[in-house]
Amino acid sequence: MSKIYPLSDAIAQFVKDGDLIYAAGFTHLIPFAAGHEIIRQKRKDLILARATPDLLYDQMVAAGCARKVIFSYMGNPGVGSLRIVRAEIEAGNLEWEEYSHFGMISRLQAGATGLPFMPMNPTAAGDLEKMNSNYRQIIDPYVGKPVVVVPALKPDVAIVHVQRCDQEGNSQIWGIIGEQKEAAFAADKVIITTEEIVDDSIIRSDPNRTIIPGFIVDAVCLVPYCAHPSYTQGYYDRDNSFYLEWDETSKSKESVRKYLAEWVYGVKDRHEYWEKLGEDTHERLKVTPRLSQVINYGSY
Amino acid sequence: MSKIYPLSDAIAQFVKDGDLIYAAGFTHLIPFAAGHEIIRQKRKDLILARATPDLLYDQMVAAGCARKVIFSYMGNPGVGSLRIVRAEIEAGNLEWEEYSHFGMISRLQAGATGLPFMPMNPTAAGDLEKMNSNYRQIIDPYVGKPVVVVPALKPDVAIVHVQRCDQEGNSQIWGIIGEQKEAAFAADKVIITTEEIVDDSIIRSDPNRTIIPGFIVDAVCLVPYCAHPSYTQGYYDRDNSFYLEWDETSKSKESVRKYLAEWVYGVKDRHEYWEKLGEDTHERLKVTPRLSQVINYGSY
Amino acid sequence: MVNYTSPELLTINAARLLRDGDVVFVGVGLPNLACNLARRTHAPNLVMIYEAGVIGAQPARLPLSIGDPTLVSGAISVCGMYDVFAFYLQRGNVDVGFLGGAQIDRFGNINATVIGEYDHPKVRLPGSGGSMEIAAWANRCYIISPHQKRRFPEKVDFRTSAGFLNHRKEREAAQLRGTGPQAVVTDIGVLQPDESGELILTALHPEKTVEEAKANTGWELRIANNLALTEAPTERELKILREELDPQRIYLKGGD
Amino acid sequence: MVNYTSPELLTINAARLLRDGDVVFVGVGLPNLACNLARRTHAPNLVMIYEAGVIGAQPARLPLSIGDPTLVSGAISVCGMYDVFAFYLQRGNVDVGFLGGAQIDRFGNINATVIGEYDHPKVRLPGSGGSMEIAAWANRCYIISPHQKRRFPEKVDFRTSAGFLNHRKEREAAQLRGTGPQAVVTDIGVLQPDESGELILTALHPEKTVEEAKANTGWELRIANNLALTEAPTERELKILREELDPQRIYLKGGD
Repeated sequence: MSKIYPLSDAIAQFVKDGDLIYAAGFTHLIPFAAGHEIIRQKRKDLILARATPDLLYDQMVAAGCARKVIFSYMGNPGVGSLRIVRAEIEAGNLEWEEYSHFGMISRLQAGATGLPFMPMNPTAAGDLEKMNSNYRQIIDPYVGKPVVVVPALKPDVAIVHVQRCDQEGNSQIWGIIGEQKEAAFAADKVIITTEEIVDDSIIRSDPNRTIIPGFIVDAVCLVPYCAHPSYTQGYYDRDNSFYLEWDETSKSKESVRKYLAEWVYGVKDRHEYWEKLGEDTHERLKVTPRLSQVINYGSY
Repeated sequence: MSKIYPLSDAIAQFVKDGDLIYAAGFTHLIPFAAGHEIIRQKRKDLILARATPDLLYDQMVAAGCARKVIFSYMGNPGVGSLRIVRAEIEAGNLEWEEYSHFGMISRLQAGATGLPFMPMNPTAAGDLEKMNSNYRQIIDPYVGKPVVVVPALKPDVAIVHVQRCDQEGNSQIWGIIGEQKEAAFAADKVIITTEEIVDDSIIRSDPNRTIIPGFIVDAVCLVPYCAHPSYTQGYYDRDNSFYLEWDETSKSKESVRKYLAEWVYGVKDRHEYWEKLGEDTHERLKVTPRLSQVINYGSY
Repeated sequence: MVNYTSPELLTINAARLLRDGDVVFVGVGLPNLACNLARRTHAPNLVMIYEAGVIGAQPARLPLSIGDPTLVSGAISVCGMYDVFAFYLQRGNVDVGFLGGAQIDRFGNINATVIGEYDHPKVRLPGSGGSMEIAAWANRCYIISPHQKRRFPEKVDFRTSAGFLNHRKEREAAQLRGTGPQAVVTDIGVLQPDESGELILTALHPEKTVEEAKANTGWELRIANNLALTEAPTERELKILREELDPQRIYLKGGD
Repeated sequence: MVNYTSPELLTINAARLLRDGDVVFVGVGLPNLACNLARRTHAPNLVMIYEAGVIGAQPARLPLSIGDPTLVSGAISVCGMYDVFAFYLQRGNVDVGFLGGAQIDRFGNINATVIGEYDHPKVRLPGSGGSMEIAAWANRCYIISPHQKRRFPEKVDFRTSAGFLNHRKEREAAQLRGTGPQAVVTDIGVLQPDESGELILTALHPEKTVEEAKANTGWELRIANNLALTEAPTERELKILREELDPQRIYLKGGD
C-alpha cells in the first residue's frame, strides 16, 4: 500500500481532534503547509508541542485549533513576542506547559528512545521546576547527588518536513536538524512532508545522511515550499520580512482574521499559496548553490 | 600551536601507564596502528575499554600492556573466540568488567553528555547485573517502575580513526559510526588518526557530516591504513583472511610472540607495516568507488 | 530426494518464520542468510538492521562480520550504536531478533557468557553483545541452534538473556516489551513455548524422530499434541542459498 | 570624540570580554555581533556555537534568527538540538555563554519568564529557551542589558536561570559546572560579582557616572574600590561593526 498522500488526505486520516501534535523543526523546515491544512480542516482541542511555537502555532492558536501549548521558548524568533499565544495565555484562554529547551528536548529524547524519563544535571534555577510538576528529582545511585528528570513526550502525531525522501519515507535532512529525528521516533504516527520525492538509489547513495527510516513513517506528502515563511536549507531562504510583518499583523484580531481568510482558508493548498506569493517573493527567497563534496562509500 | 603529531609522539605525550584507553570503532575504523605504537612504547597497566575488544586488544593484552579489559562482546568478530583475552581471563591474569552492548554504550553516552549515569529499560536477564555492581536500579519517579542504570564511562584517552579531518581535527566519518563520537566526547584526551588531512573548506562544505569538532581534539595524526586488518569505508576493505589467520596465530604464545616481533616491534611505523604487507594484499583490499550524491547547502 | 546440510536446514526453517515487512535485528552467519533468503522468497519487504547501526542493508556479498562494509554501501540509513539500540530496539521498532548461545534452557533463557562459575569460568564465552536487549525488547525472538544435549540444559549456567525466566508469568511480571522466544529452530525440529513458557517440541524435520529430539535435550522434553512435520527444503530455497547467498559455503557446509 | 550608540557600546564591551580560543554559546543580536567583532580583532580562533546545533559558524551575512541558514553554510559541524545541549553544553565543552533577560537581580539571577505571578502573569515573556542550562553549565557567563531600574530589581519575579542564587556559597553548594555570571555589560558600565556573588559596579563607560548607575539599579548598588573606566569604542571596532557586521544597522541603531 502506498504511503504517498496529498497533504489534505494525510491530515484528514492521521490528525484527530484532541491529538498531541509535534510539528518539528528548530527555525528550519517548519511545516507551515501542514499547519495551514490543519486549520482548514478545523481540528480542535489539539495540544501543540514545539520547543519554539513560532508563527505556525501562533496562527493555529488564532484559528482556534488548540487547547494547550507545550514549549520552551515562546517568541517570534529574531523579532520579539509571539503575540497571540502570549495574549491567550495572559487571558487564561490557553493551557500551557513549559520547559527549558533542554528539558523539552530531553522529553522527546526519552520518548524517541523508549525510556520513561531522561535525566539532566541540576541547573539550580528552581522556579520553573516548582511550577511544572513534570520536573522531578531523583538521586544518582553512585554518588548520591540529585539529578533532575523529565518524562518522555510521545506525540500522537509528528509532522516533519524534509529536503528529500523516497516513496517509503526514508528521509534525508541537512542544515539544522533540530529535533526532527527525535520527534519522529517519539511519535505514534509520522507525517513526512518533503520538497522532493527521489528514487531510493539517491537515498541509498548516502545512508549516513538518512535521519528517518521509512518504516516508522505513515504518510509521505510531496509539498514543495512547505516551510515558507521558514526555510529549507539549499532550497529557499527564510522570509524574514514575513516574520517582521507578523509582528504587526498579530497586533489585532481583525488583521489576523484577514490574514487567515486570505492565506489559509483562501487557498486550496500550498501550491496555490506559493503561486499567490508571487514572483518577487520567489525571486527574493532564491538561493544560489553551494554544494557538498562527494564522498566515497566504496563498492563492496 | 599545531595539533599535528607523528603518531609516536602523540602516544608518547598523551598515553600514560595505567590510563583507561578507549580505542573506538565497531568493526570499522579500528585504530590498529595506534595500538601497535602503544605496544612498541611498552605502556603498562592500561585499562582497555571497547564494546568489542577485537584483535587489537588481544594483541595489546598479549604484549603485556593491560591490567584490565572492559567489554560487552569478547570475540573475534565473524570468526570465533578471542583467544588471548579469554585465556588470560580464564587463568585469572586479567581483570575484567562486563556489560551488554547497550550497557557499554550507555556508559559512553553518559560520559559524553556529562551525565552521571544513563537509564535503560530492564531486560530481566539478571545474572550480569548481579555480577557487576556498576549496574544499579532506580525507580522511575512517574510510574514507580524499576529502571536499570550504568555509570558514565570517562576514558583518559580516546583514540578515534577517521576518514578525513582538517588540521584542527574537525573530523568526518561515514559508514559505520559505532561509538566514535561518544568515545571522543566522553574522554579527557582525544587522539585522532586519519586517512587524510584535508583543507577545512572540504569539511565546511558539508558540516552535517562532521562528527567530532576540532576543539575537543588534542592530537591529529596522519596515518593512512591505520585500521588494517579492520577497514576504512571507501578506502580499503576488511582483511578477513587476517582475522581467520589470527585464530590460528593466537593458539600459541610462541606464534603470537613471533607475530608481534615481526609486525609490531619489527616495523617502525604504519607506513613500514603497510609496505611490508606487500602489493598482493594492497591489491586484494582495494575498493572500487561508489560515490554519494552531492547535496546543496545554498549560499546564504 | 533433496540433500541438504544441517546449517541449510536451520537457515531455511528460520527464514520461513519471517513475515513480509518484518524489521529484523540480524546477526551474521545463519540469521543473515535466513533474512536474505526470506527477502528473495516470501518477504521482499523485510528490513534488516544490524547492531553496528546499519538499517535496511542490501549486502551485495556475503557479510563476514557484523560490521562488514558491504552492509553499509546501499543501505537505507546508518546511525550510531547508541541510536540503533535506543531509537530502534528499546523504542520498540524491531519486530524480530535472532539469538543463539552456548546454552538454551527449558524456558528459553540463553547463556552466552560462561560455562561454570562467572568469577572462575571453565569456559569463558564471548558474552552478551546485544543479545540481552534483543531478547527483552524485540517483539518476537527466534533462536537458531544445533540440537545437542549440552546446548539444551534444564537450566543455563548463566542467564545472559531472558527467555521466560522460570515461567511465562515471571516474564509477564517483568513487563518487558517483547513477547520472548517464539521458536527455537534446531536441526531436529522446532521447539516452541507452551502456556507456561516451557519449550516443547512442536515440529520435526523430515526423517527426524521424537526419540532423537528427546535424547538430545537436557530436560524431559514434552511433545505437542499436534506435532507437525516441517516441509523439506525446496530446490528453490537451496538454489538461492547455494548459488546466490553463500556460494563459497562459508556458513552452509555441513559437519556442525 | 567618537560617536556611538548604546548597542554599539554594549557590543564592543562584550566583545572585549572574550578570549582567543573561547567556545561561545551565542545568541542572535548583540552577542552574535560581539563574537564576530572579537573574531575580527583579538580572538580569531573563537568558536561560535548556536543552540540550533551549529558549531563553528562563519556567517557570511548578519543572522536574523537563531536558526538562520547563513549559520550553517560553511560551519564546522551541525548536530541535533539534544546533542548541542548534551554533548557540548552539559558535558562542559562551552567556555562562554551570553545571557539576557527582562530582569537581572542583585545576585545575577535572570528572569526571562514572567512579570508578576507565574500562573496569572502580568507580562508573559518568551521563557527560558536555553538560558536555564547556559547559566548553569557554561564555564563563564556574560550578561548584556540596558541599564534601567526595572531591569535590575533587588530580586527577580521569577528565577529562570541561576546567577549566584542568594549568595555565592549557595551556588557553590549546588555544584554547578559553570562559575556563574562574570560580568554584566550595561550602557552605563560593567557590574561584576564580589566574593558574595553580589553584583557591584566595577567599571564605568566614558562620560557615565556612579550616580547614573545607582539611579538605574533597583538595589543599593555598591561601587568597587578600584572602579575602572572602560576604553571608549575605537574607530576600528566601530568600523567593523558598522561596515562589515551590521551595515543596515538592524541591531546597532540607538534608542533602546
